[in-house]
Amino acid sequence: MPTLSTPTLIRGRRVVGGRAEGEALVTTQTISGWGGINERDGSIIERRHELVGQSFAGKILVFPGAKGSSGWSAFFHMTRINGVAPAAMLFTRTTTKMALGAVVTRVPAMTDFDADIFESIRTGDHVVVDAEAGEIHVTRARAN
Amino acid sequence: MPTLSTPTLIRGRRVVGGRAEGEALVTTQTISGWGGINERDGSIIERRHELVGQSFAGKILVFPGAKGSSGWSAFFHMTRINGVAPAAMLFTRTTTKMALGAVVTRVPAMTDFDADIFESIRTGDHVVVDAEAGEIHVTRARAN
Amino acid sequence: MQLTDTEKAMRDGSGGEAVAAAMDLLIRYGEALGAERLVETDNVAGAFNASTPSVRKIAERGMDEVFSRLNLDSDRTVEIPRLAARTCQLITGIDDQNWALQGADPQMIEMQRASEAFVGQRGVNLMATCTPYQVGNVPTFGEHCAWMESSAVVYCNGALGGRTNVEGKESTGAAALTGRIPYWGYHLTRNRYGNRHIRVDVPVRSMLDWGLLGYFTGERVEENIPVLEGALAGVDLVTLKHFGAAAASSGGVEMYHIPGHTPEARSAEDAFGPNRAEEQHVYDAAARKQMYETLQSATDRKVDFIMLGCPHNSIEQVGRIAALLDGKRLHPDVALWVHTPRAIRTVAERSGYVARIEAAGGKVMSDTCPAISRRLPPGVRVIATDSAKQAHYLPAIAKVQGWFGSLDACIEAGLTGIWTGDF
Amino acid sequence: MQLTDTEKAMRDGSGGEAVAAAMDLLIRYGEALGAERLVETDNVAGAFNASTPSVRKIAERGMDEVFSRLNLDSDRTVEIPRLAARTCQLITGIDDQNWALQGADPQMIEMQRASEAFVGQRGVNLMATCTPYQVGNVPTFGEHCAWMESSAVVYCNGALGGRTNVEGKESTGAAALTGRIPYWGYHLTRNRYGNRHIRVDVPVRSMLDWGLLGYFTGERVEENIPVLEGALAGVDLVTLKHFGAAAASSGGVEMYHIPGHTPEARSAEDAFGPNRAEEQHVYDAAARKQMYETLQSATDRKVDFIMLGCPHNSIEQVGRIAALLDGKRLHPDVALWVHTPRAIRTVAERSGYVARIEAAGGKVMSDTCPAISRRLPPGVRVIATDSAKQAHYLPAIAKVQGWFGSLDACIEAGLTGIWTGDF
Ligand code: F3S
Ligand code: F3S
Repeated sequence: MPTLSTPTLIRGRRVVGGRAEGEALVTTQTISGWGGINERDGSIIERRHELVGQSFAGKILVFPGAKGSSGWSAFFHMTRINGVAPAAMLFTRTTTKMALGAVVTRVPAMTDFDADIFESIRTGDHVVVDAEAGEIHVTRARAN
Repeated sequence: MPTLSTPTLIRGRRVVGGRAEGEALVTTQTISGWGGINERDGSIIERRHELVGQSFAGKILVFPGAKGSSGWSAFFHMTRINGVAPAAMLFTRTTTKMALGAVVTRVPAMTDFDADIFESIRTGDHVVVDAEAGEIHVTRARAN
Repeated sequence: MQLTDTEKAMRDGSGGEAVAAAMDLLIRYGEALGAERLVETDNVAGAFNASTPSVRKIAERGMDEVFSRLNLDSDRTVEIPRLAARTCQLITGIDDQNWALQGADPQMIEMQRASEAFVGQRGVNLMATCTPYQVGNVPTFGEHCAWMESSAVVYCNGALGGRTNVEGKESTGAAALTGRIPYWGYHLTRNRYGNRHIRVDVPVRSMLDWGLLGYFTGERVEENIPVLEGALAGVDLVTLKHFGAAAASSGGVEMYHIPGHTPEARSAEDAFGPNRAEEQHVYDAAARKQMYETLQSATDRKVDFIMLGCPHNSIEQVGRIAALLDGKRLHPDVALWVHTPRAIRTVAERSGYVARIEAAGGKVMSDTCPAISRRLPPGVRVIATDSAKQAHYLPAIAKVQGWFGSLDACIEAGLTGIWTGDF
Repeated sequence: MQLTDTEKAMRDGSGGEAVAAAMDLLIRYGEALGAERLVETDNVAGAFNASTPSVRKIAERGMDEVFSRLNLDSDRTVEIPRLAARTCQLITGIDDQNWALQGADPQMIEMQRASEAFVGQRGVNLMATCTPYQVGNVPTFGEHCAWMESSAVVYCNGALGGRTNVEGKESTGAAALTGRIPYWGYHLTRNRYGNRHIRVDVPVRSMLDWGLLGYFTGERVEENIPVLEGALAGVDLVTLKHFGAAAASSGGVEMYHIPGHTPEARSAEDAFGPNRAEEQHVYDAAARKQMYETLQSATDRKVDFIMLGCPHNSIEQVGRIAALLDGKRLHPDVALWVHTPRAIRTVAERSGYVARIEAAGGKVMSDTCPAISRRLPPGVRVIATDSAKQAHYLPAIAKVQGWFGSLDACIEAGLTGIWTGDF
């Protein structure tokens, strides 16, 4: 578990390579593309979602994975085109929608972690994603 | 085996009830409806058939059964409408085409015999078909 | 034959006269077969419209009479109500759009349309094709159906795992009114296992390959149930459609198994069930060549007419023809007709395929085919086709010479006017 | 991920730039999944045309760019050649015939048509429906496919025994150019066995019943593979189409088994294979009622719009609606749209169904649907539908209230303007 000073290291599998860092946005609910997000501002729009109204633009998005229609990848692809994609994607359920979506969003993405990322990362924590090395480093935010 | 004087009795299953008698027309080749018979004069028209050119109108037709398209019953149905149906149908292979064709031709018909009808009946023999009783009586023609 | 209380009530008039006549026919038919009972069906495919000269006299007396006499074998004309089962029209006699090109009489197309209005009003879905499974009538696994058309029956049973026998005009009429058909033959699991084995030693992949294999299969196994194993590739709706139609034409195959590719054949063992293969056949290069030669009934290499689409072509097949003809012109002495269901023609028009075929001089035809309609362009003496079934039937029916080969060979002949074939 | 020599050659440019870009995407995608290798596919169903406002700017720069950016995720515009695999267009954004009724901009329909001409030229069969299996694209048992559209995927896998994952716009573009897709997920037999059991204690037979069961199934099993047993009747294409679409909407079901009715389920034991049911769920009268209530998102009983046909209706469903509306008139305040593939509309016109629906004031629509197009008649506040999927999605998308129920309840509401429902 991350403490205030020492980053926690979690290992996982590279899905899309690269390196990114930023503030985490964490949800234990899957996210829909069509009807789930606004691809123009990167916000969650699904009425019953715990993150409704919040934007993942530039955030390290930590979530179980994709839900909903087969247009999922196309919606996240659009967030990149519109400059509001997440900075990285960390997910736990590998599906074709999720994998393709990560690939076409072209942000570092990882899965198959050796720890429970929903326990280890909270919204606001600082996360460094090094997909090439298969590592993420989590620094607990003071407020957390 | 039928002899000149004593009719041979063969038992079988009733397919369409009734009684008929007449001259046998025997073939060991299945008969087609579409492309196989001329429904206006009851003749076999299939080029390679051993009975090509011969008419079954009013005859006791002895054959293995139906071949060819699903319009089989409709073609034999037409022979009845045109007054050139066989007098009865004795066959060995029960199929939906054959059974329906016998039903809509509305002539006595039998199958599942206790003897080989192709051995026991020759073209020209006199045959009495009593489908209700499940019996056929074959009298060998002098020429046979 | 046992009847349920509902069936007895239908027989006794609870559903009206037409239903009673239908049940009477089904009872006589079931007893003729030796069936134990009837089975419920909600999927009927038959021939309900009036589209041939032989029907004209009856049609003049009204469409209730056409149905009563020809679809129910009833001497008394009964009023035909809305059909109980889901029912569709298979192939018909006249192309509703291209009837003039076919040389059909305007009175005949009027009769066909009037009969279609009558049966459409009663719930017959006017697909007008031998391939209802290409137009949305796709039986699910185990679904009890009552279909005419041998190429459709073998597709239903073999490729889809649906269950139907080869029904006739009268039994489908009765099934449509009652939702019943005799529980016999392919409706029973125990009758669906394989009993013949075909070992395929030469690669089979193309449409031509599958048609030749089908023709061989039917010749060897007749009405038995083959299990095919070996160098088989390219299995899909189009190749199985051709394979089954060929096997149903040369023999009377109504069911088959291709382990891994048909739903009742996870393996050969699965396909045979409790049976053993009573006969083994080997399909090798020599057999393939022999089938190819058997399907030729022509000597004159100068070709007048190319028939494509038997059974009716899929959209993908029409697209392939459009691509092959794109930017080219057919030989002036050759007519080329591509047959596809009318519904699929809509997709072909939208995809630009019809325009490309017509620009080359070809025609896209629907609703019927030359073997059924007996109509070809005038003066045709020598045909070529990529269909084993059409090659088997059309020459005798239309009194023409016939070449058979691949689509490429047919297109080549269309462009040059001369048949050179595939070997 | 292992590549064959042919695949390496494609990656390295042997098939041209577009094929190389496609293979590059497939490699990245396959590695993202952790797939061992690719598998050959000759059956791709995706979204290739340009039909939404968001695409307009790209379309102005040409259709090669639309495909390159949106179907290949390529920043560089590559020239799109004829597609390697058999490919069809799923649902699109605008009804080609009724675009004005939808309130679509004439420029948009011109763009859609221009893009269709472009992709049609390259071999995309323009079916324009979420139900390609109703228009002749019927995968055979075991056929490897690459399809978008969750309701089509679950139909392919469950009802037909075909094999596809839920693909996306970009992966289907790549598959169409290369004839390859990652060998992962449902392409492997071991991933297709059931792992959840649903015991059905209340009779399920009608469209309404099957939709409610589907919605329950998806809610309970999410993305797992249910095996359903119990009081199940009326299984056919129409009920399975609705069931699967509902389960794919409430959950993410991509595969299911109904012993005796789906090809990979001769029995429950067969369906589970080496797995055990990790969870058991019971569907009883209380669950059914609860699902019915969950699918309602309306309070106002005065209805403006009836949406029928999600997934797109079969010909038989259109016929049933025509029979229910025959000789009647819809309430003047209610619009009723029946959605069916354009190809099937052809059959519906010929069978007299469209005339009967239009005489009542209804419209038969094709190519799209309100949830996808986001277009409804103007001023609609309260909708009613017989589709669990449409009831799940449309209210949020179109910001309307929604009632859900049987076809009969929907027709009743269409005639009276008031929703009374089924309970
Ligand atoms: S009806 Fe169809 S199967 Fe061939 S003979 Fe005519 S195209
Ligand atoms: S695309 Fe088809 S599945 Fe329903 S939401 Fe639209 S009708």
